[in-house]
Amino acid sequence: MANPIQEAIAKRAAQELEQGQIVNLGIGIPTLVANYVEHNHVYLHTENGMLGVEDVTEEEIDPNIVNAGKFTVGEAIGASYFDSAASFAMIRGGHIDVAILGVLQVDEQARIANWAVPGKNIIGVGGAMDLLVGARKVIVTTTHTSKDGKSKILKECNYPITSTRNVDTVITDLAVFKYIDGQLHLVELMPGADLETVEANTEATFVNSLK
Amino acid sequence: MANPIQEAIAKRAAQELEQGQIVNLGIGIPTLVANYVEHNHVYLHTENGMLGVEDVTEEEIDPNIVNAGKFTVGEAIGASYFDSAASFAMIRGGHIDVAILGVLQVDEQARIANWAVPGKNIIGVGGAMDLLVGARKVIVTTTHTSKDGKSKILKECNYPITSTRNVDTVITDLAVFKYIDGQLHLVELMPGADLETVEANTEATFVNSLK
Amino acid sequence: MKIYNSSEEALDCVHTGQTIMVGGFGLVGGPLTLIDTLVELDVKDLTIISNNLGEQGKGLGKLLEQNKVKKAIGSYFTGNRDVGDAFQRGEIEIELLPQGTLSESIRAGGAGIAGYYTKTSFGTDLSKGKETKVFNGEEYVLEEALKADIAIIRAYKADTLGNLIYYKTARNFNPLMATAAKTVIVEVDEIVEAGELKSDEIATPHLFVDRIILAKKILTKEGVIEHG
Amino acid sequence: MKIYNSSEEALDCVHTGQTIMVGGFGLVGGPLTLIDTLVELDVKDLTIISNNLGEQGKGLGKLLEQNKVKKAIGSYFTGNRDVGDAFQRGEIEIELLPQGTLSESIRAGGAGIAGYYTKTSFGTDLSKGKETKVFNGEEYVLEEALKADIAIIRAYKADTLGNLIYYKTARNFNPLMATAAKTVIVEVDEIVEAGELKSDEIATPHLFVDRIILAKKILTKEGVIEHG
Repeated sequence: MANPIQEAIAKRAAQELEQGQIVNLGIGIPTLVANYVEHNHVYLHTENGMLGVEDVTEEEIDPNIVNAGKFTVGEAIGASYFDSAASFAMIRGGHIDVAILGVLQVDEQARIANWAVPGKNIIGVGGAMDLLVGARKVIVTTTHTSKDGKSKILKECNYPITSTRNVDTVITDLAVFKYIDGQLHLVELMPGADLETVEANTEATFVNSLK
Repeated sequence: MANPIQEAIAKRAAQELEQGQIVNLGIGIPTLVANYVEHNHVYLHTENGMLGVEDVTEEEIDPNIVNAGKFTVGEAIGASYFDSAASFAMIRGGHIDVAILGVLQVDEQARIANWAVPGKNIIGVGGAMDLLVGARKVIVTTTHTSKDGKSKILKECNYPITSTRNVDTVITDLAVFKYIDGQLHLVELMPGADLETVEANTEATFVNSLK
Repeated sequence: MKIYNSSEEALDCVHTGQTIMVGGFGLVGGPLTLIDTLVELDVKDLTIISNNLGEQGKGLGKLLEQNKVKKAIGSYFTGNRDVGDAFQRGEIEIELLPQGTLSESIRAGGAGIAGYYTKTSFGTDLSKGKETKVFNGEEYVLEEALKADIAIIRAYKADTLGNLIYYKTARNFNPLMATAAKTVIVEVDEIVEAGELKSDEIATPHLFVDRIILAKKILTKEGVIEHG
Repeated sequence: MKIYNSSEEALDCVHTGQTIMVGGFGLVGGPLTLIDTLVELDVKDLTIISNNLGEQGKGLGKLLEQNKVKKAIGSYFTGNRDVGDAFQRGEIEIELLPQGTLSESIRAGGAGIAGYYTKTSFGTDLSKGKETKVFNGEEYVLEEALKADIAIIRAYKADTLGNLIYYKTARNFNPLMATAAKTVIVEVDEIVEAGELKSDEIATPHLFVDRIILAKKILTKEGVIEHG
């Protein structure tokens, strides 16, 4: 079970989704978004080769139906399967309406870093770069600060960026930002958060667009 | 029903095929090759998207099963269907053992012309160029001379060439040539033909390799 | 995805100047109902991407007859002499592509690939003016992706979500074109409930499909017949 | 195509220095029987093309442990820290590709496409040193095809001709790798008579397949079990 902070972020991200959209959920917090999506509201795509991801009960588990995080999932009515090249053709070709991704850092141009940490011995990228260039809309989810209290919303990413593309929406445990006309706009405070906390924990310059 | 000359060429071409090969037959004389192939000897591929082409009886005709010439064909046991991109991926990717193609001209480098006639108002190329670059072996079939008696085996093609690739075997109503080490070799006379007739009707220089 | 009652309504998004992909290899797999409606529309200056352009005065050939075609991109116009004639008279532009390049470029258009290198057509008249590049000592031609505003295609069955399956060689260009156009309009022989098509068998997942109609023209052994 | 009785015989064509593609996304769709035999072979200096490289000491991870891997080309080695460690020590080369680029490059290898332009990775560390080109005002990266000497893959069912179908998300890289290697070796859950697989449903036509064995290791809810 994920922690309440992650659940709150996932729940808020789910509210961004519109009826009938094709949505790809990344590993981590984004995976939890599935728990807050109403049945038949959106269609979940997973880049390992499936459209129509659904929750699965313990009894129904099929070990050969997994999502991009290699967790077993269920098959919605009308689901389909395809090979990895076809799956990424959908992604790069602009056929995915929304990608929700986890990030390590976001900068004030809404560029993200989520695949490599300098000095760390972990080598992997998966589908992150493809989703960033291909999805019509990208929403990223993250805790606002790292475990040692440093802001993840930076002036400039100091980890390697995942794409030159600017994401559309950033959702953290403290706030929701939209990237509009070249600037990050604070559009919403998460429940329990206040402006001072957001300001204190955000290195990036942003426009206060709270209503 | 095709004429006996075409049938003889097709019959001879069929003898070039080996057990288990994947074979693509072009429009015209090559289509007739199917009549001389033993059951289960080879697997016929057609570039519009089918592996496992077979003869069809009048009663069994399905209008949605056609070959590259848009003629209805039958479905062999174990046949499969695929889209045009997948079909040409097989061709370009080197997965077709033999292509048998009709030609308008062949030159002494065994390059062929079979898609355009200068001054003629017909615009089309189809799969010819792909088959030439992709098939492991290319056999071409043609009458040795045009209707007005001119040689089709030329020093150099004067119609636009189909590929810079040299074909492997040329089969006409008079002779069989193989292209070996940069030269056309006459390896066989067709039934009823003699060397003098072949020489008189062949503009291209060739090596006499008759045994 | 929406199911439409008529091909007229399904084609209400077609406008002058658009690029339209049309599936099928001759009559086989062609969206015969949609083509018949398309040729009746009051639009012009179309760019048509299709393997062939019908026959003289038939199918897409009618569009040409009515001077509605600005440019044709395809592989085999041999079956319609009007194409060559119109080209000679300077009435239409023609982009002739090898069939493998035509199909691969459409796939590329749908797959976010801007261009690719193929050996096909290297050293021939069809690669004149195209960039080339050497890979492992062999020469390749750069070909660019094809995309369209509209694709009209034929499938065998659709489910109510818009998933499609195809039938035998009627598949041809249809699944490719389904990926490469902004609006994808499909005519099908049959519409079934979601869940009735096997998940491993679906050839075109519903995310590609915008509009569906039931076919009113079906290709049979006896030719094209009206239906329903 | 030939059906083999054992994975040892089916893999007798594997030699030192070869490039080997291995299907699967983690355990799902992995050729588990063939991998277990592969790691026992007396070969080295292999280039492995696979999305990931097993886990520490498991599956393909064993090959690495035994110093048989010269180079790994893949997208997600995160699950096996040995990969990063071996790379740091200079024991293996790594080519890290975005997952879409990995799969597209394998498809290209099988399809006679030498290279292609994708937006993916433009402006990031992963496109350093790669050619770029502008199409319609947008920057693309040139990626080259991947091919192999051997592909070992998993399918669900084969027929006696070698036609294959796949099961659910166990499909992943398998049909792509089936097109891109000189020798394609497949393990399947079941072999049926030719004609038993529906012609419109066959995902890999038999022309791609060289050798088939029946799987002895199957992924179940309870983990990987021996079978047969």
